[in-house]
Amino acid sequence: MAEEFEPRIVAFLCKWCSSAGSDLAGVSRMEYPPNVIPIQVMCSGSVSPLYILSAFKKGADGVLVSGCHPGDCHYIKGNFYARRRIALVKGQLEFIGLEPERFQMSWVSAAEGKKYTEIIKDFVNTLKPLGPQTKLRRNP
Amino acid sequence: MVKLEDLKKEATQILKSGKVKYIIGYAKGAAGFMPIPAFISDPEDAENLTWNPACVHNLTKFIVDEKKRLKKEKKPDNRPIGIIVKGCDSRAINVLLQEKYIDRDDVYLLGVSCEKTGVVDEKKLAKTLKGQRVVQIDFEDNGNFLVTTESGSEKIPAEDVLAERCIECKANFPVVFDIVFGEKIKRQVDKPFQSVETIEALSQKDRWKFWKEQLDKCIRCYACRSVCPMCYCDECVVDTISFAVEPDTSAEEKAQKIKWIEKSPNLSENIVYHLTRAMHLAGRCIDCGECERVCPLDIPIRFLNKKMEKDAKNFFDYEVGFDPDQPSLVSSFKDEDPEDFIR
Amino acid sequence: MEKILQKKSFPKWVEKLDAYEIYSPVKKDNTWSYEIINTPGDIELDYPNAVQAPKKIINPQREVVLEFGRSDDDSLEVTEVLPEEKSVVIFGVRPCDAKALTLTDLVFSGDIKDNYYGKRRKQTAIIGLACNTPPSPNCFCTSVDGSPHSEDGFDILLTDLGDRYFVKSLTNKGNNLINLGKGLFVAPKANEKKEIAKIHADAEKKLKRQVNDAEKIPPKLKEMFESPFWDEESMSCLRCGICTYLCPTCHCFDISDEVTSVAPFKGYRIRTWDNCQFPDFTMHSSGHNPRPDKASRLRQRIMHKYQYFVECYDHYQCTGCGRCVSKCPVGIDIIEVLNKVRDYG
Amino acid sequence: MKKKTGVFVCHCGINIAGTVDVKKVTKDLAKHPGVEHSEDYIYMCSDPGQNLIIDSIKEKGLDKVVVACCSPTLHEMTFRNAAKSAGINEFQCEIANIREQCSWVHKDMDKATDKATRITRSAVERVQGNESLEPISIPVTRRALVIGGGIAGIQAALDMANTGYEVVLVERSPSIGGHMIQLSETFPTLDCSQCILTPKMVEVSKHPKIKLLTYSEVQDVSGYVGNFKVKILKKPTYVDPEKCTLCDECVRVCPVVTSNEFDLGLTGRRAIYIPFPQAIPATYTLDIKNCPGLLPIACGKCADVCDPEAIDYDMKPEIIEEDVGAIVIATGFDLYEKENLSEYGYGKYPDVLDGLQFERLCSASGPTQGKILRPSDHKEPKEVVFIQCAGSRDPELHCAYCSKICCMYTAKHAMLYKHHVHDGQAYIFYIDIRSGGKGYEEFVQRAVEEDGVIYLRGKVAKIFEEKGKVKVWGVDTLSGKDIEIDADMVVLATAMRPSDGAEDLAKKLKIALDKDGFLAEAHPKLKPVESVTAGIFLAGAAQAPKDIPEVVAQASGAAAKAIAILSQERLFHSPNVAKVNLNLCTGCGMCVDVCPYEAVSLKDGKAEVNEVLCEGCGTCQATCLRAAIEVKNLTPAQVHEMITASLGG
Ligand SMILES: Cc1cc2nc3c(=O)[nH]c(=O)nc-3n(C[C@H](O)[C@H](O)[C@H](O)COP(=O)(O)OP(=O)(O)OC[C@H]3O[C@@H](n4cnc5c(N)ncnc54)[C@H](O)[C@@H]3O)c2cc1C
Ligand SMILES: Cc1cc2nc3c(=O)[nH]c(=O)nc-3n(C[C@H](O)[C@H](O)[C@H](O)COP(=O)(O)OP(=O)(O)OC[C@H]3O[C@@H](n4cnc5c(N)ncnc54)[C@H](O)[C@@H]3O)c2cc1C
Ligand code: SF4
Ligand code: SF4
Ligand code: SF4
Ligand code: SF4
Ligand code: SF4
Ligand code: SF4
Repeated sequence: MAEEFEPRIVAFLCKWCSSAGSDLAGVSRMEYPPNVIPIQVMCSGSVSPLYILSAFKKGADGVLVSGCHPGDCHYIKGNFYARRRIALVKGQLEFIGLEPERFQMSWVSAAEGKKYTEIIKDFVNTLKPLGPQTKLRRNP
Repeated sequence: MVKLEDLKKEATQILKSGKVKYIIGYAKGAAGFMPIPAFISDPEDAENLTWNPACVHNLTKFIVDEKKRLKKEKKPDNRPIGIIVKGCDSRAINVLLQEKYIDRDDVYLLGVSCEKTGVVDEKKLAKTLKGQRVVQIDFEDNGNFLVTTESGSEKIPAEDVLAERCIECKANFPVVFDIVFGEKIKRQVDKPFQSVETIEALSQKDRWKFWKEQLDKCIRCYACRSVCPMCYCDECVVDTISFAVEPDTSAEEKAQKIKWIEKSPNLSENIVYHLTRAMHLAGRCIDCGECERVCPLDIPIRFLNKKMEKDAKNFFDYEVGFDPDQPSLVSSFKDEDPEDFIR
Repeated sequence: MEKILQKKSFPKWVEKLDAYEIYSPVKKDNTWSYEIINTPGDIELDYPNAVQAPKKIINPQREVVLEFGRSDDDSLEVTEVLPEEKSVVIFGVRPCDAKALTLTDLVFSGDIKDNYYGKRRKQTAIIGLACNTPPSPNCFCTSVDGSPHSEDGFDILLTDLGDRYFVKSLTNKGNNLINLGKGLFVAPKANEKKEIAKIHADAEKKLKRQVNDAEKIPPKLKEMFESPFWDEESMSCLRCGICTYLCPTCHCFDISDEVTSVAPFKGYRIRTWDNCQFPDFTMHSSGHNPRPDKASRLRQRIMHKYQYFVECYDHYQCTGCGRCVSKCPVGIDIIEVLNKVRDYG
Repeated sequence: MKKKTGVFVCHCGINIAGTVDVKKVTKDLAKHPGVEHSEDYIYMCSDPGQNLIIDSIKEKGLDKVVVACCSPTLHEMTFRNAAKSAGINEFQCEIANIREQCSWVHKDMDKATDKATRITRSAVERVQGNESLEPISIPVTRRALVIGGGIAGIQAALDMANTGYEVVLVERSPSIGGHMIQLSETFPTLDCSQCILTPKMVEVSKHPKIKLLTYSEVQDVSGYVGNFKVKILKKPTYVDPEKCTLCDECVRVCPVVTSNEFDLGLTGRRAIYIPFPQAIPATYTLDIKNCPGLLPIACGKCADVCDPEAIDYDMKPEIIEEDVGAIVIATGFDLYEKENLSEYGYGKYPDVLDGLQFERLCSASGPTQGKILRPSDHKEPKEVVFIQCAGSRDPELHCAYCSKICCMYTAKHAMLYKHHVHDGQAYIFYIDIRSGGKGYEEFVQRAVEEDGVIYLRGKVAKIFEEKGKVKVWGVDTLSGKDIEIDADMVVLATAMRPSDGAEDLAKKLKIALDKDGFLAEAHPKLKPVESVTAGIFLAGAAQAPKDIPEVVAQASGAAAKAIAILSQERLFHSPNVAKVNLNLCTGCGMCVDVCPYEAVSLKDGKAEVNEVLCEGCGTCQATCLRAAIEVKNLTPAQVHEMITASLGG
């Protein structure tokens, strides 16, 4: 029997809120699927579109960018720039026909460990029926 | 109507007076009806200038070239360059100003009106004329072109052969100029993003099918990048083809050069190239359509930029090239920017 | 071997070639390109020349040459990858593009043998189509020792006679292909031969563009290396790769390693086309670039084709296909440039 | 140079090892390109664990270290220090978080092990791109600047001066004291405002460490934390305070009468004046706008009578330059103008006052010597209506925010009124009563219970004058009844707004304003006294409406924050800052636009990063189209490798 498809997600987490939030999930021992590999960045504002495209190209089935809630950015306004940039990237990815579910953005505060686990759980669940992401994945 | 004679007179005059170093304009090509970019420094040669619906090129690209040349010169001649700009080209000038790539007095702008029409799409024209060879094409009154072929002249409604970007053009009259030729006649544009909407209307599967086929064709000749006046980076982030190695570039820097895409012209690499380019043109592309025109494989890459333009307008109420003093699209934000896509 | 094939029998012949991978010009959107076809009906021989020459089949833009990786015991494993063995037929090749292959042969199958090119070349049969009317307004093959019915580089050359093709086999490979369609071919009659000669002679007259006295160009170029001419001519050049990538004779390549995975360490060594119009083509790691500007790069393109290659191989490295003229976004016109060179000074 | 990375995988007892096959991770990482050494241990953070790292670095000549363990927030410093003590740069050590991010949240051993391996590989890739860095060290100018001499500025200046640091206090009006000096008595204790403030003002004027510059404004500020350069414009007062003996002769001869701002127009003053008797500095000011003119001297009467020859018409504006290490802004508030309130008669009725005017009426030093008399006819008002939220909490027409202190001072006003006019009746229209604060609720209760103040919940629709009365039309929303009061006087608790010029000053200091125009704090909860710019702190009503206890607390907080800087000879700043590749930068200025700290500027057409200001957020990095700016040790190149390692491909 074929093994169940396990999507692989890359999550760009800002250091001060989302990464701290996911740490909190850890400290609180909230279980969530292991399909996500976190990459801590200083601020969601530092996530370049190239990071996202690159992750898809290197085989990510889903990409998450997560930062502080608006107004809570450790760097005051980085997440506002991120919000604009990500909206544009998302538009383009959908325009070329990538499944919109594969690219997500969220606000997760340092206290929202639970929210983080829910986001990951839901993400994995929506990705499973989609199967592997092959569109942007590098051809051998 | 633009009076070519007036244009030539002004050109001769500013060349004679030394007001400009040279003029970038259009002149007749060696073969066929398509004009070629001309660089005129002798007042006598101003006679060669031409202006007609086949003047498709966005000449501002050559201002960028000039800037690059000047940077390398020891004793640069910093006199302004005269340049002929259409509506879209003039918006490119505004973006270059906005990005401080040029100063306003680096250029002397000879604006030309696209009248009520715009420029021609060579391929559409060929189709309409079913293979007859065009010798000359001119503006006519009332939104028509006068096309002279080997077998005679005929009037064609411009709409039938207009370049796509002209059909969706927001301002077919220069938005910035020092002197302008021709009248400002606004053409009604009801659906400025119709082309994009046709793609958006496709199902996600069909959109992918469409782009997969199109982007698979790309041979990465980079003509789309090379022709674009906004693609002026000395080194493009997505590949190393123009790695700006300078004598002081350290070994570390060379080693660190990231391979965001590989040299292989594979679909995945092509997509990253094209999407990155689109992202990098967000809020900067003024839709001169040159990238698409030059593509030897007829890949409709303008769609990607147009989509970006549409999102910028709809999400952020941002329009490109009208105001050289506005902050750029991605280096600004508003509190009320949409975030319904964020969880 | 010379034969006549009725057009209506043409598909039957193609059907017999089922052991081959068959390429033919195909119209995709608005452009023509050489693609693998599935049924004989897909072959279209009434076409202007394709945007990309069939060079892309024999010398593909990307070729894997090695596979490498680290094995479990940490040793490096390297495997050579050679082109797949198969028999290929390309239909509808124009004389300029076929001739171009003979020029590339000089480079890749001369003193130094390139296995990849050689193998593909050997397993591919080229079936041409004489140009009864020039496929492009900028064709100038007759100026560079070519002709619309040149046989150089072909295994078979077809000439369109309306309802029939005149089929001329030029190699054993060609003979074999014709033999596969036994019964479909008949011998040409004498009047047909005359008809063919006339068609060929007329075709030459239909060419609109030319470079007269091309033989004067190589010696002239030799003196023009330092000339300001190149600066003037290249003013509008965009340094894009269209002219060279589309040229059927350009063959420069680059080799790079593409690592596909760090753990386990894996990747490919690939060879891709390279392009003398790209600034990094000659970039030294020191930062010095001997061809620092587009003037020197345009000069290189012209010099290579009309001087260095002539010196080395006694041929122009240009077959007059006119692609670079038609496709250059800013109208840089090699015919014009050559005429100017000839008359320079 | 070949990299020699050491990987140290921690079991954390069974915290990690219980879910992650630590041995496998260690083994897999040993084979990772560039890894020279890979080892696991039960408690890496313990002394033996740290020694194991130190010894391996020394023995194997490792130049990079990855510790796969708990969150970097816990032990990054520990392991960096260990790496440092072994002789390699602390920034050559990175943490792979395989506990909070992995072992604690997963159960499946195989999958968790795979994930831990990926996380660790990613950290290895990152560390291999790290540069060795030293913290950026900045010398500190150990003096401070305080802008604004209200209670906030005074408190902050005194706190810093008393700790031993020199303070330059800049006040734009002729005297310090701010609004508090105008108040009569203060809630909740009803002690006399001037009595508690004047000693502090005197202390300021006498303090050897405080340089007081009144009648002065900050013109320009450059530099950065620890090293600000400030230009201050000192306007001429035309009176030499050294010579002036406060004899008041000049005032007596001055022919000009103009409105007295200290009494909010309830009285007049001369063109030469002392703002109020206790003014600091104790001297006169010649108000040049109202003086008939100096050149040629049109009047000159004051100079004629001044025996000590303190009056000098030739006094010129002066630019004073000061170097300071920290700045406290305490520019306070002004009241939202009655003139904006159409429903209350645009401030044109003399018996409709604002809160500060009422304070002056109650004040013993005020225009009526503390008797409450109405301005129009100097009669004692028997019915007074107080209206709260005049201009506050009205997002449509006026200020959206709550002015916070009005509930309290209105209660105070009603009480003070009753204490002066025992047979009077005070009415208060209110929306809500917000009396959060120590003793505040009790204070309001006292007003109701002891002083019989009638609280009417509702809004006043209209005020107009009729037959010597101020008619107030309103509704009591509790009873639903329309209310009409023939009042003798109406007092509006108008909203507090940022003081004039706050916006301009914020621009000069490159700090942000909030949506209401108050100075924005760096974080609403955790950095309430910091501005977004390092080294610039906020105190008092300039940041938000607040009362004196809060102002003083915040001022002391700001002072403490400033002292934290001034107390050091050098400041150390994280070296993970942005750097520019000048060969690639085209000077488009997008990074300049996005940087939240104004750390980037354009110089000769290229971006330049001020490393002291840069916080390393990387926003510029994602914005720059040319990859010409990147943050050290988390560069796009490193992230690219991290992505590759995370995905294995
Ligand atoms: C009617 C009323 C009654 C009140 N009653 C009470 C009470 O009973 N109890 C209580 O606790 N609080 C009361 N308050 C609140 C109290 O007045 C304030 O909390 C306090 O005065 C704020 O002090 P501050 O120093 O922040 O501002 P301010 O007192 O406004 O002082 C700011 C100072 O900065 C100066 N300044 C402004 N801009 C500049 C500049 N650009 N450069 C240099 N100097 C500048 C101003 O001239 C002023 O001297 C009352 C307020 C009002 C309006
Ligand atoms: C339900 C609720 C919701 C809230 N929501 C918000 C909100 O949304 N936003 C907001 O800004 N504020 C909110 N607050 C207020 C906020 O929680 C407090 O302002 C803040 O926690 C107070 O911090 P503290 O350090 O003064 O006191 P505490 O958090 O109480 O800390 C005091 C510490 O001292 C220790 N301690 C006590 N006595 C001793 C002793 N004798 N010796 C040694 N240690 C001792 C205690 O164990 C405790 O750890 C909320 C409060 C509550 C009750
Ligand atoms: S011009 Fe066309 S083929 Fe060339 S790189 Fe651009 S999209 Fe690809
Ligand atoms: S992206 Fe294309 S349409 Fe836009 S400015 Fe560049 S060349 Fe013109
Ligand atoms: S000559 Fe024309 S096609 Fe060739 S590089 Fe220059 S612009 Fe491109
Ligand atoms: S140089 Fe131009 S004309 Fe000659 S073969 Fe190449 S593409 Fe054709
Ligand atoms: S954004 Fe990039 S190119 Fe523009 S000024 Fe900043 S560093 Fe330079
Ligand atoms: S990293 Fe952040 S703080 Fe530093 S210069 Fe860039 S945007 Fe400014």
